[in-house]
Amino acid sequence: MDLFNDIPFMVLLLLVPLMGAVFAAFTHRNRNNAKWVAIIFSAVTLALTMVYAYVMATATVPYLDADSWTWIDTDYIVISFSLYVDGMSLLMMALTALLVLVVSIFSSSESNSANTFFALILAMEVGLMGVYMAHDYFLFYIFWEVTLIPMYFLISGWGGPRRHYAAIKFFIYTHVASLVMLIAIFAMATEAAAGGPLNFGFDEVKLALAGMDTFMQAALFGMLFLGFAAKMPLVPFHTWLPDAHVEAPTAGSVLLAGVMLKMGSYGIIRVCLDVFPEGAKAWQSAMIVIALVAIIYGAYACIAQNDLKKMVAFSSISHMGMVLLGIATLSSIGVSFAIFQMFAHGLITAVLFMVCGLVGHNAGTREISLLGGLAGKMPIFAAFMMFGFLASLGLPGLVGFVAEFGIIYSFFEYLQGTEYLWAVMFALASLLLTAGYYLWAMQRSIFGRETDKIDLSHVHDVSKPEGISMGIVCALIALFGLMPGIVMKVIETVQIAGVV
Amino acid sequence: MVSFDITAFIDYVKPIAPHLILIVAALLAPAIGSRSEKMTAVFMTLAALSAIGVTAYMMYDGYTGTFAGMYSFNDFAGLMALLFLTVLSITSLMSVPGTERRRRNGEYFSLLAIATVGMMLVCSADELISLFIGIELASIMSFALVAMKKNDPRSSEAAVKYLITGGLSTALFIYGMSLIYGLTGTLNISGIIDHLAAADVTWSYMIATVTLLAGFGFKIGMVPFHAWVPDVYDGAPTPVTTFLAIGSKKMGFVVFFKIFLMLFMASHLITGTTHQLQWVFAILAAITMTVGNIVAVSQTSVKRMLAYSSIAQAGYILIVLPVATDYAMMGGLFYMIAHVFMKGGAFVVVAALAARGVGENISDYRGLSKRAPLLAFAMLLFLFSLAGIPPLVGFDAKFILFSSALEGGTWTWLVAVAVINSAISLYYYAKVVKAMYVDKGTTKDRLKIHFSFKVAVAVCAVAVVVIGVFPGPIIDLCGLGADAFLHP
Amino acid sequence: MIPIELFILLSAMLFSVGLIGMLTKKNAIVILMCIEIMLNAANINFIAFAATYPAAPLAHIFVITAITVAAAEVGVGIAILLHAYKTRKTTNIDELTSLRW
Amino acid sequence: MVFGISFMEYAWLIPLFPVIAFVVVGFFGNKFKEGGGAIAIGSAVIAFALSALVAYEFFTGSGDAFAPEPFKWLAFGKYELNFGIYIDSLTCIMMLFASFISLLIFIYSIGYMHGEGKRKRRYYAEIALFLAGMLGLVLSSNYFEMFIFWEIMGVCSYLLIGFWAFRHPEGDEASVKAASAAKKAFLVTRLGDVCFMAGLFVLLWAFTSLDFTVLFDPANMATVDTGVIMLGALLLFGGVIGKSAQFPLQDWLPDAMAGPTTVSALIHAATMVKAGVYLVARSYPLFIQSAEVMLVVALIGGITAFIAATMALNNMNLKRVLAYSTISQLGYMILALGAGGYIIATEMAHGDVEATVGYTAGVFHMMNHAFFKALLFMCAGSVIHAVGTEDMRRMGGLSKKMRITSLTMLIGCLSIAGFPFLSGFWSKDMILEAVMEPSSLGLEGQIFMLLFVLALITAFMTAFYMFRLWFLTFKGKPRDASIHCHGESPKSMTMPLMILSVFAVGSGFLIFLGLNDIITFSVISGDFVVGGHGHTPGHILDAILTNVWTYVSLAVALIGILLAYLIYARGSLDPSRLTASGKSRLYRFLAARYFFPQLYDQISWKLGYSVAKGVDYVDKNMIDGTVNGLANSVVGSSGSLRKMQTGNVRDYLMYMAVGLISAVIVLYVLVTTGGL
Repeated sequence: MDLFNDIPFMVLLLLVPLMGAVFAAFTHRNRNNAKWVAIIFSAVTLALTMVYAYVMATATVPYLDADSWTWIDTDYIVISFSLYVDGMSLLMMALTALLVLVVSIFSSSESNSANTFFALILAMEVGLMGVYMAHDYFLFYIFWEVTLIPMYFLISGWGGPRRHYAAIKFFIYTHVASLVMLIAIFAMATEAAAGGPLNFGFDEVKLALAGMDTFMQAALFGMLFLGFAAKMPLVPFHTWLPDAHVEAPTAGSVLLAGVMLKMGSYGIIRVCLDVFPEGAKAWQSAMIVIALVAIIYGAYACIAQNDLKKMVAFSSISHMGMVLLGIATLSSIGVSFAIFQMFAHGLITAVLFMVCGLVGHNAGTREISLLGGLAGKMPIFAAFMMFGFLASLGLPGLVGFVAEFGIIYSFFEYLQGTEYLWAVMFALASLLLTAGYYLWAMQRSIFGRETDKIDLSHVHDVSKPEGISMGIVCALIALFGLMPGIVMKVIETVQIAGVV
Repeated sequence: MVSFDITAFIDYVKPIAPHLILIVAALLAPAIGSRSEKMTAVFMTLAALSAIGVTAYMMYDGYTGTFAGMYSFNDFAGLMALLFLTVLSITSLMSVPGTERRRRNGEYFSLLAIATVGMMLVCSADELISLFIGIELASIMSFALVAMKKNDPRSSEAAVKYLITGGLSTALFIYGMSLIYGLTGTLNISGIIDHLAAADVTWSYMIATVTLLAGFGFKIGMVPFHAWVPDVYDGAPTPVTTFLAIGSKKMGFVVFFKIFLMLFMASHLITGTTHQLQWVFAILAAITMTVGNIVAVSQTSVKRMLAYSSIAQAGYILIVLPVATDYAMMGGLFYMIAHVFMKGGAFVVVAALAARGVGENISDYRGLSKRAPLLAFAMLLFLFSLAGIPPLVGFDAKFILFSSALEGGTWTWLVAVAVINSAISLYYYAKVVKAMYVDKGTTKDRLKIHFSFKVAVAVCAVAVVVIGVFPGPIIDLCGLGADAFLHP
Repeated sequence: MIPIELFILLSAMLFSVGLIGMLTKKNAIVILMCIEIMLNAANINFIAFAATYPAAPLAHIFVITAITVAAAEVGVGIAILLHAYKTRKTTNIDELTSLRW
Repeated sequence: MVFGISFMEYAWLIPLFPVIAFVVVGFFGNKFKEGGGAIAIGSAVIAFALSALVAYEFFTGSGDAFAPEPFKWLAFGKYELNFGIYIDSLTCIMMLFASFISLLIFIYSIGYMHGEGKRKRRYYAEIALFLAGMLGLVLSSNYFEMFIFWEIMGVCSYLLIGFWAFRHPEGDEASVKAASAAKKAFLVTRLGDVCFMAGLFVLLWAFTSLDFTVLFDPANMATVDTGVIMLGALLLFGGVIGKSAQFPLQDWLPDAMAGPTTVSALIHAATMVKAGVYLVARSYPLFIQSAEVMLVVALIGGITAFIAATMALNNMNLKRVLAYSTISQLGYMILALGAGGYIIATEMAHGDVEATVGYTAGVFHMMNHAFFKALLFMCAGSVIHAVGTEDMRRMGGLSKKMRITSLTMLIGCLSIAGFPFLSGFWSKDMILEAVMEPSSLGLEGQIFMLLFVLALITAFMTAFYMFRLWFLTFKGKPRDASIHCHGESPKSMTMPLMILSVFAVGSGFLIFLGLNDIITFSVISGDFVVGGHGHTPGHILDAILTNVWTYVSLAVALIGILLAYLIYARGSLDPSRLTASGKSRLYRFLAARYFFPQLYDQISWKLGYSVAKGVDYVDKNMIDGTVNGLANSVVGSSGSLRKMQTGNVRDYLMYMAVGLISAVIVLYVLVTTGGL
């Protein structure tokens, strides 16, 4: 449709949530206006994203859009406000837009400084959208860091009892990782500039570094990888995550696990693989080992957790390990399914964290040992929890299964003809462990004896906004699980240099 | 008959025209001050602004010239003059509500103006003598300024400490200058550079340069010559602290650039290798930023924390010296400009709060976001900018400065140290932010902030954001300055 | 003619005396005097070197300037010490340690 | 073509109706009477009717497998995963009996689940999905699709076994047990599923497709290394072991009795566990590529049949005994399929042309078992419904109060025990014959001889424990006064019993009415057709009636029945004499299920929780400890560095002097060494 073709979608997708954030911030603190501002603006953003997706799908070159404005043009440094959207970006943006809307609905009963709360959520959306669109390292880094601040405030302002510790740990830990990445970006730009002005454009840097020798590629790949790995997060750079999640408010957790972690894997695919194909090969084995360690380690850590939310947090580590496993195969199948898994995990983990938030809020505790038999009092909640857990453990017919099947298959294919075929067992074993901890947690929390350790007399079931928000995501989980082709069609168009 | 040629006279004094404006203002200030302190402050601000206008016009005009063979005006001097004049206007603005000084005294503004003149003279000095005069002018005025809180024992203690350590620094660099003169036989700075760049590093060379280094290192708060900084910043009246932090420190850097940066670049041209002093500077830079940041972590007073953070920031700017490229010089200038607004803004906020009886401890800032939302938000911007969070100016500054250091690969480790420090710094900045935004305060009373503070804060906040988002023009300006400085 | 090394030695000794005095004395006024000694060490250097570089007479100007500046500095310094004495009743710098850490 | 419509084209509707029922009941069930039970039943009726039409169309057609162009579900790289339908005789039989028995169970549920209140909605939704899963599985045109339905059934069984995982009518203890049983069922079968998935990987990699039409094409098969196929087949069989509760993963099934009895009937008779057997039958073309695989299959089947039967001997729980018997009978089926496949595999290698009855026997027994096991479970359900306990020691003398139930259950017992001319008799003897067939083949022949002996002993034990069950329940005097029998169950429950008992008696005769032609498997090897036809009804009858082993097995079964009668009905033999009053080691060994539960627990504890605790320790203390340690060291050094700022200006001067001197020294070192 020509109607939509002239709309500057990319800029609007940054501006609309930004405007929303400003509006929300200026609504009255004690009235309920902020949530409507948040819901409306995030809904508009989502609608824009959907229209944009439609426009991109019907474009002559499907799923590819780029635009660039000169921003800083000096003798020493050249930076452009460069945006670029391909299938992977689009998916992540759609996920962001969706989850922001969902958490806005979910948290609509938030009454503690609601204006700031929703402003932060929308500000977060700006940052996330920016990260997934930026095509200039300067811009990319800016948005990357911008996401930290709202999250820091969300955790430290609306979090649990140890929120200050968790928030500052999150902030500094991920900031350090970003800075490591920043050094790598400097090094890349300096290397690419070769004495001329530093140009931070993705394409310019990639072009200039094309003939770089393997050692330098591997070194820069390693530094960037370190930055991204802490974001994903991969073992052993993960310890900020469980703390952050345990203390974060539900909206924060959903966005953190749903889309923020994906920034790491997005970066690995977009930057590491694309710019340093040789470096990727040099790091391939290491990446595989790290991925497997993360998968197994995360799953085992889940088993030992007593806090439901902490368990879900560790499960994120395990599942993001799965993403890296797909990436590490350096095959188009692996990377495609890694992107798929990013999308799938974003949806699933949103439900999981909403469920955890609900149990914490409604039952007053998330300690599994204090819970039990909740399904009797909260049947709808139990159904959502079961759905989320089953989706996360890779139940066929739901979106998580497709991703895991594809990733493990790509890994299996990669191992063919090597003597390490047995390594696929670790990936498969994780499926079993994952099922184990989820089922065990359900057995102890919602099934069995109705707990007498907490007062269940005032416990109520899922409220309407909560049900709607979780229902939307659950429906999508089932939809994309049954028809993964929709997503795959988008992913197929993604072109990454280091992938065969 | 001696005819007085007015145009010839104007041409003659044109290189020091901005200075003259300030000197005249300084002479008039006590007269006005006896009537109304508020008026003096406004007068001094206007004087600074008019000097800014003159300087800007001269730069726009592309004017270069030399006064008495001692002071030359070029883009660099103009840029730095603009910087110091901005500092002066911010300081004057925040001195309007003189709650920290009991008596009306216009001489306070005179001292500020004269100190600024001294700093500006340093920037345009071509000779060691003019350099020395400029430094001493600024220093002696600063000694007096620190003692301005007349009945406050802390103020006088700070002044004593500043005086004694400052005296030692004066003695050190003047002794160093004498040795340099002995080595080179000239007091002209470019002559000295030419001599030193070609000379072998002998014992006297070493002692001469190191005493200079120590003497000027004192000014910028370089570790281990930094120990006065926290005490003096803490004890001095907050406007003076601001002046010292964002003004007189820059003067120290200008001297470093004039002598050492030029020396390194000249020596690099001749020998093609890294000068040994560059390593000394690199080590000192690393130590400076590390000590500054680490000690800042455990501070409970905002002012003192900002003082340590000043030390750390000086450590970052010191990166320019070992790297010694055009790009690094530009980055250093950019960082100094950024520092004026972010650190200046932070101090203005502290002063504004102190003026309304809010203490200087971090715990006193609890719940500030409810009591003074805009001020708290501005403080948040300044602190995050200092921490290097995009898209604020502090980030751009670090981005440029750190990225400059990677060329050649020699100083990558220094960037790594800087980056780790930057992460540590986030901790103590965030502590204040947390107190303001997350913690619940004991009271929710709104704070009425004086108008002139508002103006000063607004100027700084706007600068922090606007330059942060559109650094291009300032980068160009710094590039011009660096070019004029390095390739006269 | 007296060899220049002796002048340098003298100035170095003066400088050291001043430095050591600064490090060991407690009375602020004595410390100010030590600073003066160190400044004078530099002045001696200038004059001595000026003799070897007759082509560059600016050194004398430097010395005169330095003396003037030192006088100003001492003036301000004494004022500050008086001020301190007024508020703290001491010029012993070991007792001026309320600003620390 | 029926009514001019090709129903085979629309076979995909068969699982769709139960899915629709699942959605409708799941969301709106409470708006209907009985929690939407009628909708579930309706969907089963439609599914059965459609199945019948499709089957009719198929059997009147050419007999070639019907596999229309599948829907391209997901394409990646050179691979394609499809969704489609694949109809052959096996599919038809499976979907017919699955939908039919499910339909009966659904109807039975109306009575059995009447008292469940609002939870009925959940129940009917889940069993509808369960049925959909089974029908989807049998109609699948490829392994991937099959795997999806396989897992859907798995999750349904999880939900249904755990139906009473909270607010159990018998109290909290039972809830806890149900929750644990559900988890165990899911996890143990998931272990098999993971193998299945690995098998999918192997096959997908080897064939670049998982469609049966591609995989079973001899031309494609020839291009793939036999070892790869063997690996794939073994991994698929791993899935079977989990799903069909074969040794060593059999232990989840007895625990799964924690669910409602209808669910047990559904799982054991019509769906779920049959899926495993179906998978073996479906994958015959792959499995027969290697005799070794078939030997493994037969061995696992034989061992399972035997040990499960032994466990049933001394169990006192009505449903558990039936559960063990299910495992045992599944073992039989697997054994038959394995033995038959072994013959085909070796014959293909040698080029001999000979018929085998193994495939037919296995599938035939699966069908018969579906009927009589459904009957048995529903009878047991009727009993439990009436007396409110599953403990046989507290029952007794129920035949007077529950005439229909006791009579139909007797028919079921006779059938499973292999009483002549009931359905179980025919299929069991065919199995024994099938196991006997390869026993003439060298070394492996001896293994099959052993398996045959095991199967024979199993037949004896089956007869014994089934009648032990029947006598304990229905004969003698009531042993527990506190148990009050409500009398016969309602019509909705007894009707299905009577219908099923007809089938339990008569389904065996189908083999003489053309079923033998339908259940055949043949493969073309070189110029020969191996396996397939040659079993005319007369041949089968002849083979069974003239075979001496038929009479031996019959005698063995009769002895078993007699023994049970003597011990539990007449009381002339005291069982405690045999078991040393339950204290003998063997007795305890059997009662403890060969210590399998402990083994599972130990493994999951050691490999799961202990390692997890270790990981958690490492995470908290080492990894996070390092992070916090770094942070603390910064804060700590801050605290100490800060003390340098003493406030005394003389110290400051000292720092400056020291700094000056050190700077000179550093510079000197740098100069003399020529820089770093």
